[in-house]
Amino acid sequence: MTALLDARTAAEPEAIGEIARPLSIGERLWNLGWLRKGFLLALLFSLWEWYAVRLDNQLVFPAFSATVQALGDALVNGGLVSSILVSLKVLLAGYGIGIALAALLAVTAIGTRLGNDLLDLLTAMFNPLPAIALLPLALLWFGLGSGSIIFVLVHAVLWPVALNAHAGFSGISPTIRMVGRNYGLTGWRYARHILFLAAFPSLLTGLRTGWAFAWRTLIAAELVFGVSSGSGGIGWFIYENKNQLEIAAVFAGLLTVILIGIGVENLLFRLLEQRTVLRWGMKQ
Amino acid sequence: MTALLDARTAAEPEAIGEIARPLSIGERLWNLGWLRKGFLLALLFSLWEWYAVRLDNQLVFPAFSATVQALGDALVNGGLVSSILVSLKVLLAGYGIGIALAALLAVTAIGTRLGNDLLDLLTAMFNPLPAIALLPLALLWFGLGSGSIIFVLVHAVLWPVALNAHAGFSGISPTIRMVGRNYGLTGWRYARHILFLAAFPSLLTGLRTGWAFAWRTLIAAELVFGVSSGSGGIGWFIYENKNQLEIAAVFAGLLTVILIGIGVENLLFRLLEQRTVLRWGMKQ
Amino acid sequence: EVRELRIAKQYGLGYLPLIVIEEQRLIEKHARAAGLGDVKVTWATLGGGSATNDALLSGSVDFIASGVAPLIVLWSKTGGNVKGFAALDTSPLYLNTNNSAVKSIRDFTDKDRIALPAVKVSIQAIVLQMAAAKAFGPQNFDRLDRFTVSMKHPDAMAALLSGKSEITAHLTSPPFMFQELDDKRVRTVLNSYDVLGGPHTFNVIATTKAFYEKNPKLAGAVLAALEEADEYIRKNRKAAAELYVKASGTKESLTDVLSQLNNPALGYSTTPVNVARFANFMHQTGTIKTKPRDWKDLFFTTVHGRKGS
Amino acid sequence: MATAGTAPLLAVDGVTLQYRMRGHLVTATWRVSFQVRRSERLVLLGPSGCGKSTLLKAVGGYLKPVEGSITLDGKPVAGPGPDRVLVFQEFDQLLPWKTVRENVAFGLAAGRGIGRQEAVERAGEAIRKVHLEKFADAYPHTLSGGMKQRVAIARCLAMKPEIILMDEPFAALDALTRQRMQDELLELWDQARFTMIFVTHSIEEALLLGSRIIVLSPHPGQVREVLEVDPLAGPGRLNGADPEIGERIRRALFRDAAEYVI
Amino acid sequence: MATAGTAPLLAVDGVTLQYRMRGHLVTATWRVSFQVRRSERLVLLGPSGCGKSTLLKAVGGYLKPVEGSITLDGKPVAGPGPDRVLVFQEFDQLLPWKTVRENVAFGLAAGRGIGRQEAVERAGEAIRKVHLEKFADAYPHTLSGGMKQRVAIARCLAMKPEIILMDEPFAALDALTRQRMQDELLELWDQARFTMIFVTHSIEEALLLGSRIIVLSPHPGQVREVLEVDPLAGPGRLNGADPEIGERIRRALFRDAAEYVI
Ligand SMILES: Nc1ncnc2c1ncn2[C@@H]1O[C@H](COP(=O)(O)OP(=O)(O)OP(=O)(O)O)[C@@H](O)[C@H]1O
Ligand SMILES: Nc1ncnc2c1ncn2[C@@H]1O[C@H](COP(=O)(O)OP(=O)(O)OP(=O)(O)O)[C@@H](O)[C@H]1O
Ligand SMILES: O=[N+]([O-])[O-]
Ligand SMILES: [Mg+2]
Ligand SMILES: [Mg+2]
Repeated sequence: MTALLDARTAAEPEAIGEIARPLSIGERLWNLGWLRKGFLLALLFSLWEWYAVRLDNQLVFPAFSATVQALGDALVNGGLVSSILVSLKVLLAGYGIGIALAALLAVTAIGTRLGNDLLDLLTAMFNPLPAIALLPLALLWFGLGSGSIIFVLVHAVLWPVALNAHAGFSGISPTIRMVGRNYGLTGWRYARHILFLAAFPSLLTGLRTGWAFAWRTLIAAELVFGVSSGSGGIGWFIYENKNQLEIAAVFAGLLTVILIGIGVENLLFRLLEQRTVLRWGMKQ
Repeated sequence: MTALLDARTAAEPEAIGEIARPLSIGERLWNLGWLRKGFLLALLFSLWEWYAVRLDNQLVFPAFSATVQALGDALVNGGLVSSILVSLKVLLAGYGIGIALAALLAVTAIGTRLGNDLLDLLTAMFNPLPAIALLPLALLWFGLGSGSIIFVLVHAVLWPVALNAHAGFSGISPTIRMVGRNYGLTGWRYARHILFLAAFPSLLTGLRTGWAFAWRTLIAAELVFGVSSGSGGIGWFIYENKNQLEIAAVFAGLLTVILIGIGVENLLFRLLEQRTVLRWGMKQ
Repeated sequence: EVRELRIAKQYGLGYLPLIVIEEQRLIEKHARAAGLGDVKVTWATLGGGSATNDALLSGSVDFIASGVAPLIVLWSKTGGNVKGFAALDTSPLYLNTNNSAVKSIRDFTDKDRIALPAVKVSIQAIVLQMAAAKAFGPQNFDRLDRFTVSMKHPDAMAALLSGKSEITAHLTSPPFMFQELDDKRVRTVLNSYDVLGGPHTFNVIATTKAFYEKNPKLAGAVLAALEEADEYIRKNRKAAAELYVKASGTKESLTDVLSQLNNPALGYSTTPVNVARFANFMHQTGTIKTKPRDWKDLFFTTVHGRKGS
Repeated sequence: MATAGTAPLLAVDGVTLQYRMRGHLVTATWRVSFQVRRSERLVLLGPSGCGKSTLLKAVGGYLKPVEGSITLDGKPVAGPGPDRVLVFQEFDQLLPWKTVRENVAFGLAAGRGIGRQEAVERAGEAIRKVHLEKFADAYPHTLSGGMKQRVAIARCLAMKPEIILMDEPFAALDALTRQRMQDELLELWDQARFTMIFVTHSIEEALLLGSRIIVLSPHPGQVREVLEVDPLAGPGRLNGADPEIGERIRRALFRDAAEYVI
Repeated sequence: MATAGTAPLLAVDGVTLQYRMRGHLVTATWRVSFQVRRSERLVLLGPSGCGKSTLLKAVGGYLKPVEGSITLDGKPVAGPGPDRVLVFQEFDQLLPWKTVRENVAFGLAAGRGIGRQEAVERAGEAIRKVHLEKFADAYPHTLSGGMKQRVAIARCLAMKPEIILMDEPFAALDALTRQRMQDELLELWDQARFTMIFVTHSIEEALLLGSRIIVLSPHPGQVREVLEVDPLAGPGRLNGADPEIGERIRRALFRDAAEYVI
């Protein structure tokens, strides 16, 4: 983009160019985010291995190596792949619905005083309730199966996302709000074109928190709701193996969750962040 | 504060004063936040009562009136008061430690690139893990009892709070950061005087989310860690009553959580918000 | 009568008859024989007793498999609207310990912790209270309660076997109690059969009065299926073990499963045994408010003709 | 105060504006009245903190007067709308998630209902007028203060609203750029004859751009002086402004500061 | 370029400043060199976007040159510090969680290590100097643009730093307030003889305040002209600035725009 380098400059316009400070190989490697993270990850896994070996209690805390082996096993023979797919399907449904409802609630809350009170109240009431509290209602309304799990997931996602969205909306600079209104934008158009974008840093945090809590809840809920028609998810995989004291497999299930978490963070959220708030200078 | 009304004004300075538009009684009542919220709350509770009566299945979803009665009973005879105290004590410990660690992590992350990567990685890895995943380690390190529960609570609080804190820090306007640095502030002094205050709206959201998840986790954890009978908290109270199919008492336990939630939201967070970000114009 | 039957089972070898029924489609077969045509049977496996209760009470399933003690609580709290339909299995429960100083339940001290699935209302908790009443006198039935800790079987087993936790004893059921005994440090200090003076039912099948009364033929088909499955297991131990290993996806070896099935203390029968003893004890200690007249009070008429107790 | 002839487009009548704070009120303007005729270029002059921005926001529809009324074409102003486009005093008025071009085009598309394609074209034109064509694809946070304000000006002018409300739009610009922008504005006015309220603190700028100048008193703002710059003279480069009117403005502005009367 | 005599306090030597963006670089200034002697009042003049703010931030220690060096008292500038206090161009430079008084006092307490009590007192004094005593207990978001900037100026002056770096501090002020602030500043300089780099876009202001004036070229900024306003004349009210120097500045600034050469 040397086009940006204006030709109107006083002397020797050609001379004005990119000045790259030479970086040492070490610096250049260190600048690679995935390398730094890979390094940290290797460190954490080594720590795990070392501690487990020192502890020498495979029934409580199996070694990383044993876990990886169990993971390989489970992926090849143990049906872990299908468990992952089952879990992901339910998870995405719950996550999606939760986000949509959160958006609706937050937009209502920013638009009307009663909506604001309602969000305040509902969040204060329901956010601290554990998923098990919803179990009876979930069963009443959705019966056994993924309907109930999705319901519980929505509960896990909805409140933190709505909280972050609402806080994000409320923190938008008055000038930006006024600019939005100046275009005659109201209701959903105003929300879509102004609120959601101006509050994007907060929304991202909400999405991240919601994602994590959807996982936590999914795994817990799959134990409670069990399996019907033979297709359990990762939670059930963990539960079954725990019952058989296949602790390495249990940790393989958890490692799966961890790896999916790292993947989603780096391939989805981080990328999204880079293409939005970082590019827009809304975050350093 | 008529002192603000400058005497330098052109004509009749005495005439310049407060012009209060007269409000109707209805408007004035509607302006009272607690009245609006009380109204909404009454509405929600009526809805509960109505639905439960229509459903007529006290073992799955007892009526609000039955729940209130069970709550009164439990408060007077059932030892709910001591359960509340036990829970609150553990909760506050976990919440406090979680927040402190989150602050440490977030400050490190904002200060160094490796710290940033570490926070990214740890959050992506651990945030999606359910509390049960920590069970073996908790038992190993802290044994039965509140130590383990606190450990699990810290896990519940730490990641969402750190996530919000870090997002808040990253979103601080460059000008404010530069002003802070201009005073020669670095390290913890910089964090304390600039970062924490400039990111306060995000921190508040983090504290709210963390608080809610501490509760959720506490209740779940008290079941899992099965405190030796006698000294249990609200989670234990719910669990015991659920096992004995005293469903009204179960809902009384949940109602307690809801009421504490409303209380903390309105007496703590809302007040804090009013005295900080709202007064500072950082939130509308 | 309904065209679809929904049954919730739990995890483990105790539910083997249900697995046989599911795999061999025995209910479908007997329903057809009873002239009900094609009945669809839906199976769910749930992770715990509390979820099972909720599933039945919310109308999400028609039959559940449940422990004896939770059934008694259900019966009491619903005023008899939920009752046992048939017994499922007979099995002893062992109290295992890794503390060499403990020879009998009298030797537990404040340093010991006894893990069991749910204090007060699990069958394990009742057995322990019954043992305490025997050892220390009826009024001291809860003397050991302060040593008890609620833990899921696998967690408790891992804790006991690791030998480094506060958990020094575990009152548990198959297969965990056998697996624990594979460790040389672990011994049994209490057997529930000794406490009750003989075998007792461990799990039962339960349903609601409404369902039972509205679907008499289907109930008959379920009972017939249960009987056939029990018969099948008795006669084809090996095949039943193979079926279990295949259907449950367990990693236990066939030999292990078979040796458990061959244990004479374990059995599968629809006849309730010693259920009234539990109910009476639970009434004495105040865990339930109503006292059943006899064991038949706790069950539908399906099994009233048996020599139960 | 209304001059005979055309009916006023905008009537500000006895308007008091207040900010309600916890525990007290801040009065920004006190019973301010003036009228703006169609195609008039009204300049507001006044000391820092006297309520110029507040007044402009009230005309924009963002603030309701606690006393008095603001009517547009006879109808009370109910809220903000794209018929009155504001250039704010603040530097953060660009949408950070849009490039310079998108910022300008979005105003056209959202506020004026112009098709995407045409909006982008007209945006390009407006950006050229403020000499930012090299930065058309840059995001606002990479612009200097003056560049940001020029984008806001381009956005406003491109929208061709009935009424333009500008709050010290040129304050962050250097002398040359400022002169260019002033010329651009007058040229545009010559073509489109929009109505404009323009806040500035430069007396020279007021004389150059205004067809009428209102001088406000210090906080809380009241109308102190209304000066008609002969509108018939039309816009055009007043080389070193009319000294007599300049003198009157200075007297009105500096009345409270004896030592500064020039 | 250095004038003989006292050693320069600040030396900017061949400084190129760049912003690294995704995919490309933006060069803000190109090989800029100048020196500032102790107690000098250097004014930076230049077109919008030419890199004045960037240069000031580099001197403040917020940006590292990609080429060249900035040395203070012979030592390279390593980072920001309270010896060089900046008044930023942006309106959001006050800490929103502190009142006007606290903002000023905090600068003194944190940056200068002055005790709470004394800091508050000195803050009150500074606030009086910018005529905001009535708003001492107001929070920044309740202030007008010009009022905010005056608080920032008060904060900077109260801190009495060795070097003052001001980025268009008076741009949002009306003529009277501006004049007052200019006088205040010169008076203070007379007492404290601090060193100052002052960015402005007003030629009059440059002539009034500067002991030396540097004119920068358009983007990317290069030094185009250095004008020594006779420093021996000292500060004082230049009624209608030296016409000859003004002319030279105008020529330097307007060189690229033939139609505007005045
Ligand atoms: N959001 C607000 N809340 C409370 N008071 C405010 C707010 N905005 C402005 N004020 C007060 O209203 C008065 C007028 O402010 P306004 O911004 O209209 O002044 P102004 O004439 O535009 O000044 P400037 O030339 O400095 O921009 C000031 O006393 C200010 O303190
Ligand atoms: N944060 C940033 N990221 C990328 N580029 C920037 C950034 N800040 C400024 N620039 C670019 O650097 C150049 C110089 O900007 P700077 O703010 O220093 O100009 P300025 O001389 O202060 O202008 P003005 O008088 O308008 O304030 C501009 O081209 C601008 O686009
Ligand atoms: O901004 N002024 O140059 O007045
Ligand atoms: Mg203003
Ligand atoms: Mg600048």
